[in-house]
This record gives sequence, structure tokens and C-alpha cells, in this order.
Amino acid sequence: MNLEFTAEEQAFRREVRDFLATGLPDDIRERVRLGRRLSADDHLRWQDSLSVRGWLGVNWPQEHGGPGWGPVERHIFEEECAAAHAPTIVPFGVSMVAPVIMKFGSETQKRHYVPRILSNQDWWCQGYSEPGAGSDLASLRTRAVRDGDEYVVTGQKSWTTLGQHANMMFCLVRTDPEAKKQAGISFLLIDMETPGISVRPIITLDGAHEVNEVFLDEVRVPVANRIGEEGQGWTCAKFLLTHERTGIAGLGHAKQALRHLKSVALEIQHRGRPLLEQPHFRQRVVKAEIELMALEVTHLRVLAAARDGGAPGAESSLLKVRGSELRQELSELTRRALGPQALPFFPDHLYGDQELEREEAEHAALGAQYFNRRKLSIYGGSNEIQKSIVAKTLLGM
Amino acid sequence: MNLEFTAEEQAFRREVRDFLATGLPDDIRERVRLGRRLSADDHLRWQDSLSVRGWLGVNWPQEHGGPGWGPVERHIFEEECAAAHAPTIVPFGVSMVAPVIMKFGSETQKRHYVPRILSNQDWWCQGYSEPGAGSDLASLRTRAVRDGDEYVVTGQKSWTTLGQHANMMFCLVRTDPEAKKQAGISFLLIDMETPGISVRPIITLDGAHEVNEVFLDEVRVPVANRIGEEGQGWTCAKFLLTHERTGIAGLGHAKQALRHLKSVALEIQHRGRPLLEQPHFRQRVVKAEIELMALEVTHLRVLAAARDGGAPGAESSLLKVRGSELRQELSELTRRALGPQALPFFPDHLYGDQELEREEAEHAALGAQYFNRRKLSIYGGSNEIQKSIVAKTLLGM
Amino acid sequence: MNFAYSDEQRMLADTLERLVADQAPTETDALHGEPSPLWGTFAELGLLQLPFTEEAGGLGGDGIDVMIVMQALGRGLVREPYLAGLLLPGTLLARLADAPQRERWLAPLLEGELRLALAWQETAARYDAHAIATCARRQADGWIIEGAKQVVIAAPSATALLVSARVDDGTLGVFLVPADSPGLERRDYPTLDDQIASDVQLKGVALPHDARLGEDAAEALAEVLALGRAALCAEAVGAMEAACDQTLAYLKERRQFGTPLASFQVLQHRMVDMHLNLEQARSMAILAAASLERPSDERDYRVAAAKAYCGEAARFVAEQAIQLHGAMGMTEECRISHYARHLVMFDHHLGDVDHHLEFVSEGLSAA
Amino acid sequence: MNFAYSDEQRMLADTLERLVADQAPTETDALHGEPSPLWGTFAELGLLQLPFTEEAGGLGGDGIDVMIVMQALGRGLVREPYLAGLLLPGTLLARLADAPQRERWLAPLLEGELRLALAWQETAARYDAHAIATCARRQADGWIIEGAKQVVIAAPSATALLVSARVDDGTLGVFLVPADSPGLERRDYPTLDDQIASDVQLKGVALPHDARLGEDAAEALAEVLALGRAALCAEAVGAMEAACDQTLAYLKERRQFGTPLASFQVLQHRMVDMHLNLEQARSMAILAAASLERPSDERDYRVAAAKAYCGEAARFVAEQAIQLHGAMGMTEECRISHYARHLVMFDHHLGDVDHHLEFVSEGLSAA
Repeated sequence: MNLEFTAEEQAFRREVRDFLATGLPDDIRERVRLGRRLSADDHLRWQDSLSVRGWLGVNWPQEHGGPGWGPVERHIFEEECAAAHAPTIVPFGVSMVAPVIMKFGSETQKRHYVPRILSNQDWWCQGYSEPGAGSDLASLRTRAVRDGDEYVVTGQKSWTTLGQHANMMFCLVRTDPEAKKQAGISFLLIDMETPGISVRPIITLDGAHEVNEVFLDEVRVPVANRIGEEGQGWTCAKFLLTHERTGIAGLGHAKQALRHLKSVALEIQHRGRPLLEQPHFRQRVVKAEIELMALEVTHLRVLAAARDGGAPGAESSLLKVRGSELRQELSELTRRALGPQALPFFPDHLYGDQELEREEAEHAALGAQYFNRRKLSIYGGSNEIQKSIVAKTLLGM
Repeated sequence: MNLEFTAEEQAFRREVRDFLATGLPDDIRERVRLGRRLSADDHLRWQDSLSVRGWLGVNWPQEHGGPGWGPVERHIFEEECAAAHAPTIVPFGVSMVAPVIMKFGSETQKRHYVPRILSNQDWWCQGYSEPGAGSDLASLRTRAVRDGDEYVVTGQKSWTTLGQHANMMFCLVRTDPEAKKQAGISFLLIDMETPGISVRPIITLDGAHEVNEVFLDEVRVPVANRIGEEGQGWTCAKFLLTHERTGIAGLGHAKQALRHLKSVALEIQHRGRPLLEQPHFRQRVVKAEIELMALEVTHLRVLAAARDGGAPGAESSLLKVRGSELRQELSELTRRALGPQALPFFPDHLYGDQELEREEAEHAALGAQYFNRRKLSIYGGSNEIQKSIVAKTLLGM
Repeated sequence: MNFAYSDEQRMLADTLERLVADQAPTETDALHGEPSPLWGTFAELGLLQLPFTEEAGGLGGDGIDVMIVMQALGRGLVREPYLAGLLLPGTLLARLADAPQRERWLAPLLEGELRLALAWQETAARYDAHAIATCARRQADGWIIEGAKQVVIAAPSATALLVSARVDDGTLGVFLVPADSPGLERRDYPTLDDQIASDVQLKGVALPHDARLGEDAAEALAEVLALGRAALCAEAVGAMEAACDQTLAYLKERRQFGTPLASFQVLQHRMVDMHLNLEQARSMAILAAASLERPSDERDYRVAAAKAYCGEAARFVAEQAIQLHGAMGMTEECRISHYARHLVMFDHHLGDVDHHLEFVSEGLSAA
Repeated sequence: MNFAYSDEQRMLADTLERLVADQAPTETDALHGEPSPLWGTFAELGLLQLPFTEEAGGLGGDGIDVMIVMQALGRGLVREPYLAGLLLPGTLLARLADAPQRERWLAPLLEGELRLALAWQETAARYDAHAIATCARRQADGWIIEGAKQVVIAAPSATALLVSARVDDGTLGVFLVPADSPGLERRDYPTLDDQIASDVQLKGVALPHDARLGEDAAEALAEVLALGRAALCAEAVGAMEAACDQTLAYLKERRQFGTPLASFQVLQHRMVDMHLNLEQARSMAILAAASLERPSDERDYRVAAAKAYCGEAARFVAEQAIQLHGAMGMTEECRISHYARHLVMFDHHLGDVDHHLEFVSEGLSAA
């Protein structure tokens, strides 16, 4: 038994770190560091940089232009990216629709879409959730009626992250209203420019515009844009949901958040000494540090199993639960560290171009971030859903 | 709005305190203080003392020989008793079967049993729970078959507290096996001397013998010993379960446990200073103190409502949940305060007459008490059951 | 021992309940300028006079009366600066001011003609009202104030600020500083809980002799902060009530996997935990409100305990309310998110859980 | 990075699993006298030699090997003093003793012919191994030891005790004190977790020169306590596994209100929380075991973190195991209660959560 990374893995980590030092534009790094929103262009500049380096398709096999990394390399890459304040790769194209197309798409579809994803030509968004459906994905009501070579799609999708920038959406639609829940669902690729589509922003409680509602009103989609057979949509969706969940603990982000918390708590003064020295505050930091140590080893155990061919199943639910709890605790401590300074709210700075004084900017995002992090225990299957999954699959309850 | 006790109530408190100073035998007070088991005789000496004072039937109306106290007086009495290390009154006769007999019994039954309870002539135990039934009381299987003027009772009761001292048991039995769950149950009074009854001790994880199993093998019980009509047993049981739950938070015990914790943590040294000054230990004591403040006000709110004619319903479930959590936390802190000294286990001292050196005796019970207190969230309807009751009755879920 | 409202208090509570139910959420933008129409209604109903002694021109309301008002405002999420613009500066003024100062500032405040704000916090002092660096130097013709105050709630709508400063004789002074004083610079911003506030620079602000309110203000400030903390607890209890009600209603209405969310046992018990926190917090808010007339050490001990307790409870309720609303709870358009922001940021006003636990810890009785 | 057992480790684990499964619970009474037959089996299987270097007559097992053994013993709730009677005193002896001392004590220990115990704790020092009052005075003809040690696990079955004492030159000494030494008084008792222990008085115990093991023993003792803590974590993980398994089986088998307890969502999620704690504790036990060869500051930091983490996790699992078993979990006859006692009292061996959190806090990196 051995908890160390191999010499090759350590060399790879240095390689990633070297790349990040030059390949990540400074202005983007700074916006991420300060918790400010990135423009579409910011995302694209970073992803282009990755694309040129051959590192955009992190979970792709080499034959499709991916780097052919295993789970350990992907973990190292994610951890270094988080430490360097790199933006998260927008996952909807690269990590989500691409594997589905590779697995279920026709040759024509593969040849068309996959290279466009790798070169950032298309910005994909996800049309899965619907208003009122929550974690019950299979209850979707958006319907697609066949009309010659086209489907006529009508319905409403919700929680569409960064949909405001997207030109393409992959979408679950009901093609057979008679079939039972999971059956009768198909997987369509929809051009966002098609008439009948409108996008409405949803502002979240931290003031951010990350998610959207997408309205589809008799949108005509070529049948050729269907992935797989009619009624096979649920298979695609399940493949996508179970695919690549090793990063789910958000370990790199948690590590970065802990470093950040410590730096804030060192700087903020309490009774003339750094807040980090206040016994009770320090105790919570210590507990978070220990939880993170445990989470990291658990994460490595899952990674090693995945590397050796095991399929991380319910364990990834455990990682998601503890990872989200830890990141929420860190965001709570960081907010609390600020004291009264957590109250000011500067949306025009966080989500726009208003500049603040240096010191103010350093803290401006931290209050809102606490609220933003509440999503970690909700999205991608709430922690309650995760626990029910574990109870059922791992414990047989 | 006013949180103070009235002058009369404060005078009553002094009266109780004065009585306890003389009416509670010193050896009993000392055994309770040290957490040692009381003999049957210890219980009886204390209850005789109360009986003489006219204070045994704490929840009885005056016409039956009770003191006629309201909920506030009962609360004050319980709080002072806990503070003075008085034994808890064994509830099965005084607080449980007596009100049922007064409410549902015949005149003959009342005239026979009620005075015997008030004079400690009978020691009652409870025959409710059965092995494997848990909180699902209505699933009981002990059956009583009518044979002339007698029932022939066969079955098994469990968790019968202090049954080893009892000469009488009140018992739920199934008199109609055809009727649905709650129907077909009757309430019988059984003489423990009747042939066919055997009592087996259950030793709990703290090494104590508090509870028993009672086996009934064709035990012949006169029909005259039935309370109420045949099949009316569930009504009696429900009356008993909902009757008198204001003491359920264990507030007096919690207060006493907090005082005790502080005295232990003042005496135990950590790095040359009292443990109570260690910041993290102190913080947990502080939080317990604040929780107790809140619990006390909530308790007073419920008492005031009860005094003014309101029926404490689901609120008592809330009090039970928080009260048991708090008392468990206090027992955890006290055990933890001892450090390595929590490990030694002296059953012959705690449950027998073995004497220890003064200092050792002071701490001897505290480790075992932590384990004993685990029952607080289990018995009388587990905290999970309590929460389901609140969800249903108070929140309409 | 009596937890029932008096007849007058019952009427007050009913009036406020109706008022708040009819009230649309206050827009942050609207808080900047002149007092809003709602403030006028407050004045008409006597709410602005309620918490002041009759001798100070008020109605002589006590801690419980303030609790009733704040609880209703919290329940309705009314963001008018009743606490920051009236209660804190007003009671401090009433406690310290002489007759001319009262006439000039207190009377119009109680009429609703102006609002004030209390500038007591400083960056390095965190939540400590005494460890302040702002100083007041006595001059021949009055005072010079030098320093900076942070997160002065309701300052943008205040005609004048009450500024705490260390006086050169070592006492704590409170000074009435008109908002348009030369050398006073305000940086205004909204807060995460939909209020408005300012950071205030005081660069050699010159004031007349009579700008100082009373002499050493330490005890008066402690008394006013205790009142403010008790009031905040009551407001949080009102907001927790609303958050619990809304969450319960949502669970009953919303269906998933074919059944109402309210039928899931885990969510039932979570809802019970929220309710438990609410009821315990309510008890502490009552205790705080009822302790304001007690000797200062007892008062401050209980108020600190209440503020710490309510801080934890409010955060628990807020976080669970969001979680149980699922993604809906994350959106601006769902009202629960505003309650959640209010309940979480409650802890950043007048001292957080840690601050108050530290205070209780220092005063903990060993017996 | 590799978390798989080697082939030898796999065999060891399998052997132990079978051994432990066949084993009846050890009676506390049986722990007093001569080593039990099971101890003989340990000797036959090489378990007594396993954790010692080959140079010391052992099999050269590492931290992971010890983890495998302790985890199995924890899982089977085997109360033989493998840790207290062999591992702690034996590795300290091996680290410090010279050849004659080894021959006299270590060789028979590894053969299973005798057992030892480590007397390091004192009442006033709580869990601190260094702040001790027991002292050793150098005499012309040897040593005089004066002091008292508390809760020396396995002392009643030990032929000799290894006693830590402050030497008059200020160094920390460890002395080999035969159990029958004049002036050594033992008070024996069972412990709440079904072990045996003693409080030991040392009243002018006279020892020969060669009773001292090595010179300053501070670093050696730290090393051995780190090993002991890692071993305890592994034992707790084994016990948590068993407690989780038994609780899950109980929930599946036991019916209430007409359905299995396992169908109640609240109990499902609680069971998941137990499982989560188990898996995280397992990770920390692995980390501790794998860190024993690291530089001492890194080793001690990680071991303290692991001991603190496992302490919380073990208590959570124990309390929930009792709770989910309902009244059954409160009884001696239900095996879960023994696991629960073991898991709760785990925290009182070699330093509790608070002790170790304090250590981690002192070493916390600010970056």
C-alpha cells in the first residue's frame, strides 16, 4: 500500500503547472481568483489555449483528439487548475454531449460535432431539467412530434447553465407520449438559432446570471439531429449521468477554498491578532483541514480503483455528499471571517466591469459565494437523492 | 409578558427545598448523587417520606389524596428534587396506573388500589412492551383467553422497569384475536405472585439491572381485575401515554447534570489549569448552557399554556427531543472530562455495596452514565417517532 | 409567569400583521432617498413613537412591544430601517441628549420627518464597540472628529449620523454629525440582505460643542446595543416563521416521483428540526426582550446568549429552507431566497455567534 | 499510489478473518491470568512477531500489517491485549533495549511466554506523555522510582511494566519494573470497554542500573505512541465495520408498523451517514498507518488528525448503532452494545479528540 504519486505522475503535475503558468491568461486568472464572472470570450480564450495544448478533451480517448488521460491524471489536472485559478472547462460540450455522441452517434454526427467541440466552435448547453421536475428527470414533458423529416418540439427547459452563450443544446424530449416514463424519450441536438427558441435569464440568490429557462415553441429539429434511435434517449441520459464522476468531490476546489480561507483569516484581525489564532475559529479550520485530509484519501482510493478498472459507483455519491458539505462549510467560514465586511454587495463588480479598490475587491465575492455554494448540495442530484442512491445500491436497503 | 415565578410559586419552592433538607434521608441523597443504584427499600423510604408529607401523588387531584398541584408546582417540585439528589418517584403506580384507575376503574377498584398506591403498599410495574414490538405498541401478542371469571394470560412482556421489585403489574393483553390491531386489547391488573409468572433480568450496556422480561404462562387473572370494558385497553393506554407529559424535557435533571459537569470540569486539570478553562471544552459547556436556557423558556411556555388550560400536545415531543439531546450531550461532556479516568468500571460499587475511596467514588458512575443516557432518545417513543408525531400533528405532513 | 400578550399588545400584533401582509417587498433602491410612504404609515400608527419613553415624547413601549414590531417586520421581510434608522440612534439620542438636542433631532425623528443612523463599527474592531480608533479632539470652538466607520446601516437615508469616538480624556463619546458635514465622506452600497449601508470617512470633521451627546456614553451604548440585539432576534424569529411556513407549504404542494415532497420522511424530520430551531429561538428572543430592564451584566449575558442562539438557528433554518426548495430556493424570484439572505446575514449585524459566545464564555458561571 | 494489499497481506487478512469469525467473545475475567489459548494461536500464526524488525527477532511487518491485524481484532471485538500487552511495550523495548534486556524480555514476549504493559499516563497529565510527575532518582546501586500511573491497560496480566519517569538529569526515562517489585502496588479493575487495567503506585521502587532502557526515551516514546494510535484507529475501523454490518442486518430483519425498519427513509439516510463515517475513518486509518515511517513532525500531525477523526466517527457510529437498534441496543446480551462501548471508549485511549485536535491546531500550516 502506498499513498504517493508515482514519479511519472509527479512529473505530469509539474508539466500541468508549467503550462498553467503561461497558458492561462493573467486577466482570467485574476477574475477567477476574485470570484468575478467570466465573459463568454474569457471562457473561449482559456479553452482555446487548452485546445492548442491538446488538453481540452480531458476525458476523451486519444483517437478523438483527447489526451488519453486516466483518472489519476485527470485528478491532477483538475487539482492544479483549481490551484491556479483556472476557469472550470464548460462541461456541456466537452464532458457531456461529446461522450454521448462518440458512444451513440452516427459516423456523420461524430465527424461533424466532435471536432467542432474540440475547437470551441460550438458552445453547448443542456436541455434536461424542466420546471417542476427537480431530481425526477424522467417526468419530463417537453414533447417532440414527428413531421416528415423533422420533429416539432414544444416545451420548457430550466436551469440551463450558461445557455445565454450557447449556439447548440442537447435536449431530452418525449417522442412517445403513450410510453411509460423512461421509455418514449429521445435525445435531440438543437440549434439555438432555430425559430421558436427563447432564453430567459434566472437570477440566483447571489445575484448571478448563470442559469436560464429555455422556451421551445414549435421548434423544428431535423430528425438527423437525433442521437441513437427514437426512444433511446433515456439510455443516453443514463450513460451521461454515470459517466465520469470522479471529479465530483470537488477536491481541488475544496483545497483552494481552504487555502483561501486561511489567507483571509490570517489577514483579518480579531482583538489585535489574526482571526486564524482565535481558538474557536481556528478549531473549525482545523476540523475542515482534517475532513479534507480524509476526503482526499477516500478520493485517491476511488481513483486508484477506477484506474485499475473498477467502476466508481455509489462511492462517488459519498464523495459528492462529503465534498459538498465541506465546501459549504469552507464558504461559511470564509463569509464569517469577514465580520461586518461580509454585508456589502457589489453586483456590478462581480458580474460586470465595475472596479473596486484592491482590498475591497479581495473580499467582494466572499459573501455572495457562500450563497452560491448552496447549490453544491442541490444540483446534480441533491444530497438527499445521493443518500437514497447509496442506501439502495450499496446497502441494499 | 413576564418570565418570573409569582411570589406564591417562589414561596412554594422554598417550602419544597425546606422539606428536602430534612425529608430526604442523607444516605439516599448520597447514593443518588454518586449515581449508585437504590435498593427497593431506599425507594420506599423516600416515597414514604413523601407520602407522609402528602406529596406522593404529585399529579393527583386533592379528592384522591393528591396535593392538587398545577403544572407549575409540579415543575418546581421536580426541579428541586433533581437539585437535591432525590430519587425519581417510581412512576408506575403513582403517575401511571393510578390515573387510569381513577378515570376508568370501578368504585371497588378505586377504593382498593388508590389508597394502597398512596401508602406504598403496592409496587407496580408496567406490562406494555413486548419483545420485537419496539415503538409499535399496538402489535402486541400477549393473549388473554376468558375462562369463566378468569382470563388465562400467556405471553411475554419486556423492558419492565424495576419489575424485580413489583408485586403488581398493569398489563395490555389481547382479548380478541380477531379484532384489528388496536381493538381487542384489554387492560388487566395482575398480581405478580400468581403462578405462571417469571421475571428475568435484562442487564443494560451500563451493567445495570433496571429492566426485566416478564414471562406469563397460563396466568389466571380474575376478570374483576380488568379496568374498563373488554376491548377498551387501547383507550386506557392512550390516556396514560398522553397524560402528564410536561416533565418530559427532564429540565431539572438537565440543570443538575450541567452543574455536575461544571464541578467536574473545574476539578479536573488540563495543562495545569481547570479543564473548564480549556477553550474548546468551555465552548461546548457554553453551548449546552445556552441550549438549556432556551429549553427552560420553551418549557415554561408549555407549562404556562398547560396552567391556563391548554393541552400540551406535539410541543411535548419537541421538548423530549431537545431535552434528551441536551442530556446526552451533557453526559458525553462529563465522560469526556474524565479523560483516562472514564475507563475504570466498578459495577460492584455502582450496583452493590462495594465502597470506593472518596475521589474515586465521585467519578465512578460517570462513564457508565453516558451509556445509560442513551436510553433517553429511545424510550417513551424514540426521537424518530417523536419527530414523526410532530410532522403529522403539528405540521400536517 | 405569563407569556400572553396584553390586550394592547394583541392589537399591535394584529395591526402589524395586516400591515405587513398587504405590503409589497421594499425595493433596495427605494431605501436611499426620502422616507417612503410606509414610513409615513409607521408614523401614523405610532410605531415610531412606540419604543421611546413618554418623557422623551414616545409611547413608553417596552422590550416586548419592540419584539412584537420587529417580529412582524421580519415576518414580512420589511426592509425599512426601523432598527438602524430609528431604534438604535433614537434610543441612544433619547438616553444621552439634552433638551435642545432632543428638540432638534429626536422630535422630528419620532414624527418621521427625518432618519438617523448609528456609526459604531470599525474594520479593525470587528464587532467590538469599544476598541475603536476614531477619535474626537476638543478644540476651542468645538470638536474635530477623525476616523472611519464601516457598514453603517441606513446611513444613505440618514440626515445625521451618531458617531462613536474615543475622546481625548479617554471616555467614549457619541457625536451628532450632520450628513452634509464637510469632511464626512460616504461610500454607499446595497447589502446582501437588501438593506443599504455606507462606509464613512471622517476627515477632520469640525463640530460645535453641543454635538457631543452627554458625557461618557459607554453604558448608554451598551444598553442600546442590547436593545438592538434583542430586536434583531425578534426580527429573525419573524423571518424564520415565514421561512418555515413557506417551506412547509412548498413541500406539501410540490410533487416528485409521483408523491408530494411532504410525504418523504427525511424531509418531514428536517422540517421538524427547522420548527424546533424556530421555537427555541423564539424562547431566546422572548428571554432577551424580557431581560432589557435587568441589571446590565445579567441583561448583556442573556442578550448575548440569545443573539448567539438565534444566529445558529437562523442559519440552520435558512440553509434548510434553500435546500428543501431545491433549485427553486436558489433563485431571486422565489421569495425564500430573500428570507434566507436575511437570516444568514442576521449574524453579521451587531455581533455574530462567535462574538457573543465569547461574551457568554467570559461571563459563564462556574456553579 | 496503490491501496491494494500485497499477496502476503491478503493472506494475513484472510487468516485473521477466519480466526476472528470462529472466536467467542473474550471474557474480561479471562484476561487477568496467564495468556489465553488464543494468545498461543497468535504466537503460532506469527502475529506476536509480526510488528517487530527482523533484527529484533520479528517478521519486519510495517504499519499496514499492523493495521490489518488490528482491524481484524476490532472487527471480531477480540479483547486480547495485542496492543497494550505486546505492541506498545514491545516496540518501545525493541527501540530502546540493549542485547541483554532484549534477551531477557523481548524474546519471551515475542514467543508469547509473557506479556508486558506500558505505564505512561498520570492523573494530572491527562493524555500528555511528557508532563509527568513520576521521577527516577539515580542511586549508587541503581534507581529509585517514585510516583503513580493511572489506567495502565493490561497491567494485571503483565510480568513487568515499562514505566516512564522523569530522570533527575531532566531526560525522560523508561524503566523495566517487574510486577512483583517491592513498593509496586496495583489496583486492578475492568474497564468499560471490557479490558482490564490497573492504577499503579510506585513507592520507592528500587531497581538495578540496567532497569533503564536506553537513554532519553522521549522520541522513542513518541514513535511508539504514534504506532499505538494508528493501531487503535485501525481497530476502531474494524469495530465500526462490524457495527455497521450488524445495524444494517438488524434494520433489514426487524419489522415495525408492518414494514422492515430498513424501508424508513430516515433510517436509510442515517445508515448512509454511518457508512460515510466508516469510509472516511478508514481513509484516515490508512493515512496514519502509511505515515509511521515519515519524519516525526509529519507522522505525528497525520496520526493526531487520524485519531481525532476516528474518535468522532467511532462515537457517531456507536451512538447511531445503539439508537437504530432501539431498546435492544441498550442490552448487554445484544452484541452491538459491546461494540458501542468499545467505539466510545476508543477516545479515552492514547488521547481523545480534544487532545489531538489541539495537537493538529498547534501544527496547522497557515498556507
